[in-house]
Amino acid sequence: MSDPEHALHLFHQMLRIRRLEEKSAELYSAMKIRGFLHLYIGEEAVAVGVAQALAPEDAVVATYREHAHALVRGLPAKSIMAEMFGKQDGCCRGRGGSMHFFDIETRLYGGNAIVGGGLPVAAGLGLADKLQNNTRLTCCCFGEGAIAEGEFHETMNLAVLWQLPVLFLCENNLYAMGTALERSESQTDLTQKAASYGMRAAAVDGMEVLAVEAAASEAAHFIREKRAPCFLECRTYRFRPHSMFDPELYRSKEEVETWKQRDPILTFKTQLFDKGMLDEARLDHLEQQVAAEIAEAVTFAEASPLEPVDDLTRFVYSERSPE
Amino acid sequence: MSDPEHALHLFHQMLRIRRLEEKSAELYSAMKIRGFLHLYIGEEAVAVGVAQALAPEDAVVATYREHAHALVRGLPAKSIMAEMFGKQDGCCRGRGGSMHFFDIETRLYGGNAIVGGGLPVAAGLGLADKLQNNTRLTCCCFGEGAIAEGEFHETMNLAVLWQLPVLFLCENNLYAMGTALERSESQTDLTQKAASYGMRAAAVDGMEVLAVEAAASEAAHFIREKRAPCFLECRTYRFRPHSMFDPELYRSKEEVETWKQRDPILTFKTQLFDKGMLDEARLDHLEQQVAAEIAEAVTFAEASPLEPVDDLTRFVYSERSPE
Amino acid sequence: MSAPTQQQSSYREAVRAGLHEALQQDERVFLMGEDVGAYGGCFACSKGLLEEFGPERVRDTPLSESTFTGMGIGAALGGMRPIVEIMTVNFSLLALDQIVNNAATYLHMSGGLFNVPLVIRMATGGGKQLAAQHSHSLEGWYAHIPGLKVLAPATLEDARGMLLTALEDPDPVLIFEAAVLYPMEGELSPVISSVSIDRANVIRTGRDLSIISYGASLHKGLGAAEQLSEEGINAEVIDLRSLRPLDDATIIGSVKKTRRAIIVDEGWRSGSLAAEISARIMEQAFYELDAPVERICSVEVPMPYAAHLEQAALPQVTSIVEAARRMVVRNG
Amino acid sequence: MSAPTQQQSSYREAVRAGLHEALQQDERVFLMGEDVGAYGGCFACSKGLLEEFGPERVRDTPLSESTFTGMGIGAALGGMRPIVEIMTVNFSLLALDQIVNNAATYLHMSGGLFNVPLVIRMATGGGKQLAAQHSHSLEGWYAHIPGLKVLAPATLEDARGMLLTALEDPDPVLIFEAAVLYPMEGELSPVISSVSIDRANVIRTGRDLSIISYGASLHKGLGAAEQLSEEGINAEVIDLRSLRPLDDATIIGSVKKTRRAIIVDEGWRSGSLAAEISARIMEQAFYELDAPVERICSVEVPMPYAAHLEQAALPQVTSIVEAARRMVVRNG
Ligand SMILES: Cc1ncc(C[n+]2csc(CCOP(=O)(O)OP(=O)(O)O)c2C)c(N)n1
Ligand SMILES: Cc1ncc(C[n+]2csc(CCOP(=O)(O)OP(=O)(O)O)c2C)c(N)n1
Ligand SMILES: [Mg+2]
Ligand SMILES: [Mg+2]
Repeated sequence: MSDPEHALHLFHQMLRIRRLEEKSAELYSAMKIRGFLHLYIGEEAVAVGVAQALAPEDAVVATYREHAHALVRGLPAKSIMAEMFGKQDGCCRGRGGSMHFFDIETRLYGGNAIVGGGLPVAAGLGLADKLQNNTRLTCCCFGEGAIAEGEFHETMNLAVLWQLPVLFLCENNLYAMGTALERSESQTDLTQKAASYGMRAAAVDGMEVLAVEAAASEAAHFIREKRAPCFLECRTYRFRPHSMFDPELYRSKEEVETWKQRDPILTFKTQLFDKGMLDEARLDHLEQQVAAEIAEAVTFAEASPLEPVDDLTRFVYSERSPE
Repeated sequence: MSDPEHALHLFHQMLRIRRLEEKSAELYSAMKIRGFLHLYIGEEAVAVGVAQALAPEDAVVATYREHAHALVRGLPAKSIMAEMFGKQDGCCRGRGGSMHFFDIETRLYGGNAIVGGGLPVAAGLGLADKLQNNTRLTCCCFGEGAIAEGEFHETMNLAVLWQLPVLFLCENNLYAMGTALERSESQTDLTQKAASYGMRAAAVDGMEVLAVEAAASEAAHFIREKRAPCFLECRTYRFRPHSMFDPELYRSKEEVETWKQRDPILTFKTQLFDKGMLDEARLDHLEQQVAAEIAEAVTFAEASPLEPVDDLTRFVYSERSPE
Repeated sequence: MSAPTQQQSSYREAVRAGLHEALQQDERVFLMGEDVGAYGGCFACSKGLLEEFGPERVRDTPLSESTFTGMGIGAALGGMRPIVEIMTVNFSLLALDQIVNNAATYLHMSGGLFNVPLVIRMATGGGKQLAAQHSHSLEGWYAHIPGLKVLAPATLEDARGMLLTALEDPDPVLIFEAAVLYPMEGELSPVISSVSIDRANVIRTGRDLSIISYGASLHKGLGAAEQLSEEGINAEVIDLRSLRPLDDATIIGSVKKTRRAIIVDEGWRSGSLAAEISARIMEQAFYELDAPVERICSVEVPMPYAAHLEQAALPQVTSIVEAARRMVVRNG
Repeated sequence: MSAPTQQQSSYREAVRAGLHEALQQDERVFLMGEDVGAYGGCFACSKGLLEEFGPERVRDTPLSESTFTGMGIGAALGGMRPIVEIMTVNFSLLALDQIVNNAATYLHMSGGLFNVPLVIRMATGGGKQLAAQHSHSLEGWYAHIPGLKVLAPATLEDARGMLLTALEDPDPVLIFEAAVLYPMEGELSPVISSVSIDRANVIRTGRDLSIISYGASLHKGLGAAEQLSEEGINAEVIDLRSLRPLDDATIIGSVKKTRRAIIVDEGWRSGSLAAEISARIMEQAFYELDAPVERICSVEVPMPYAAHLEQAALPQVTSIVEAARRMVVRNG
């Protein structure tokens, strides 16, 4: 944490995610956002730490819990908010919603809502890069629940066998909906699972943004150097229910409270205060900046028109001619 | 090999398989047998060795390369041959053919022709035994090619997680059709793959019937004692093409010839001769016995009627009322 | 005086009551699937069952659709009566090999030796803004497969009873519960029992046209019939209930009487179950038809998230009413 | 004088010629699947291509249908033009999630941002005594899915050209090659090019009825037409070629002319593509029909191994001829 500016940048990013999501939850209750809404609150250090290791030309394949990755990679909050409102100015013109953000500029290939479904796609992007001698990489995010799926296995094997430049980022928040890791995996050390394919694998405390940044950077460096895949497990926790429908019968309030002690934003804030890199005034300023960004996003989303119903059948097949 | 009678029994079983399959190949060329025909020639020590470890009440789930398992478990050669002829007296009334033998008495649950497709079924049989407190086990046979499938991964995990009494028997003949193991797996030590799930795993020389018997017995003992799964890799080789359609472009004649030096029947015969347990006269007698069995099977198959075409739509749904 | 004994229930509670009864009735029955236990079921259909019947009989599985479905097949072969829950039909694509290549074929391949008494339940359909990977209606696909039976409960009684019927069946039965119907409230008989699935139900009799539907769409058909009756058009409404086998007798009987039919089916139009029903009417009642059969299906797009687009993609009461008017006016 | 330049070829060689041309034409094209390389393709369609184009462009995969298909999607998104080969449609069930939930939805979910220029080839159909897990004809299922295009080459020209057409398409295209047709011999133009897939082909013109088919069944339809002509019944035969989209104009045009139609489709009858075509004829040509449309499909059983049972399960020339006679006599 030698560079105060960078440290504040990390803090700012985490704050943006947190506030965006808190606002989203509010707007869900207000029925402005509908469908499924999966919040990332508690896991912010993962998305922010990992993003530091990525270059602009790298690709990201994420899950339905992708708001944070989209935002931190550069998708404007306006675009995200309008999408969740189902509006025309949303990143997918309202067709995707919370679970399906896509973006060309930041190379965000979803927003995939089938657990494990993004892994083969990410490996394919890696194969395309390999065949085209590109030096970029693909970051593939998935929850620890995805590890039980057959596609995890198939993709790990192929990624190593064919030496594909993919960062397999496992966001281990200990639960897949209501299923605790130890009730779904015979081997709960996920790095060992990945290593069994001959994949380089590491785990990191996902509540510490600096630790995530360091581990992700090392992994990304390895991938770029060796043109080979890497598995990184970030051990984290979601503070909120799985989605807005979850009664959370499967874990105790105490467990959640204990983890909240390790809130990645609060602990990092304390560190920043301790190091004198942040004070109340700057914090206030940051909070205001973030609040303004999100307020603007909401205003934008409200004002954005709906996609005309006549356009319903667009984008089933391409309109542009094959290049 | 202290018990000569048992040793001769093993030899006899291997011979029955070999001769049955040689005859099948002949009958295929004569167009009496059609569809796909996958021969086990070269791999006989595996089926015979493993069968020694199984009790009559145990179940077997096999692949399309299942003639040997069916025969050695006790399905009559007549029944097998008639099935391959597509006749009414075949074990499946001609509906299954070479790839789909089933039998209630010997608890043979296929003959599954989808690679990997039998693994979940076997685990389910194991679960049923566990829930009913049965002490029997299920032996699940599959080729090393199946290991790349997602279902292998899912099944290994569940079998260990739920401690299911299943013997996962990997018949590693080094090729999946034309794909050599090292071109399909990043980790070619298959026991390590199984062990990564916390499964007890061992490998054995699949060309040595006594070694297979010993390893399988140990595995079966473990499964019965601990009510937990076990993985056993038998390293073997198929001397024939994958099926009757395979031009074998992917491996050299020399490689095949080298392996043929290790023919499980020839080497075991030599051992038996060396030990004085077998001589030309007894061998002759055995060969005649086997030849008679197979000749009888062919005659039986030839004579068996065809299933009436009017019965085509039987067995799509059950005829018996639910018990 | 039987009305007071009826009890108030939701479709969700009816499903749960069926599961409860099944677990209580038969030791061999167990429920297996993702989050059926500790979470209480992703649609809360199995809430409380883990506590009552324990983890051996209410089994939470890892995210391994293909394998736990295949294990259902194996467990059925091994003497149990498994109920496999796949959260929604969308995820069942991962288990399709087991369902089509194993469950549906074992009996035939084995020449009648091995039947597979397996029940698979899943939620289906759109209308909840869950977008293109969570809103499919693929039950029509399953109805294409010989060896399977396919049920689609549209009423509380069927939501509860069909599960018990399915468990009595020696062969694999798939039950598609319409996700939008879970909160639907209604009355339920206090007597819990299996229901006959031999016949489709004529829910409302009429003489001018037949509206043939199932699942969530049935209620749209009923809404349309209501509206049409105000215009003097008297629609008969049929709840198919079983999608495989289809009850040709009831369908054709109705169409021969009304001489006009509209099929309402949330599946995409091309290759829908509605197409099959239209083809059967063509084959069996062509000479009795006064107008070509119409289909009201989902527009052929992956389901969009935005509410106005999603509703535009789904069958609606208004489109049924308009089709009915067209038919009756043209040939009235 | 163009006839002498035609060259003799098999359907298999035509497929191979298409693959060869595709690999030669465009650096971005590569072929990926089980045993496409060292083995030469399970149906020998890619024999020699590994030697010519090397292992980077002719990629043998492990047995991992879901992942290598999904990797095709990713590679297409990443700028390549992958051709994924799945050995047969039966195994494609393992890859269905990727095809339906990803390949078919990406463009729409992303509001038009990401198209998936992916080609997937697979063999389909029965008739080779491969029994219940290797003989399905499920191309009709795929034709149900918006976002996919589905092609079924029945001729040598299409077997070669459709692959090139598919590669020019910005969206996912599935090509179903009928396994029984691989040995079929015929003539092939020396000019290798893509073929238009906008229209179905009227292979034989007639006035008494329309036989509508595709793939392997088309040849049975032609056989029936031949036989019928000896009886003075003049059948028009249509090769659908594209199963999604369907060419309504050609189908309906023909039926309006002949006023009778038989659809021949190797899929199981209930929920078949034939049902869809029948429903469309109902909707678009009801008043022009002289007889109800008939369907000749596979009997609804998992395919049995024994030759006599398998042939009894498959559509046959005689059943087409009989249906045609029935139609024409009844309404002649
Ligand atoms: C194939 C599939 N099965 C089931 C679901 C339903 N589902 C959505 S999220 C989820 C839990 C996934 O957990 P995990 O991978 O750990 O990610 P997390 O939600 O914890 O971030 C489940 C079961 C799905 N979307 N896809
Ligand atoms: C899911 C699936 N994919 C492909 C095939 C085609 N196929 C049949 S056997 C085989 C090779 C399997 O090899 P292995 O598992 O090693 O068994 P072996 O044949 O060597 O005994 C393949 C690819 C299939 N039957 N099922
Ligand atoms: Mg998780
Ligand atoms: Mg092998």
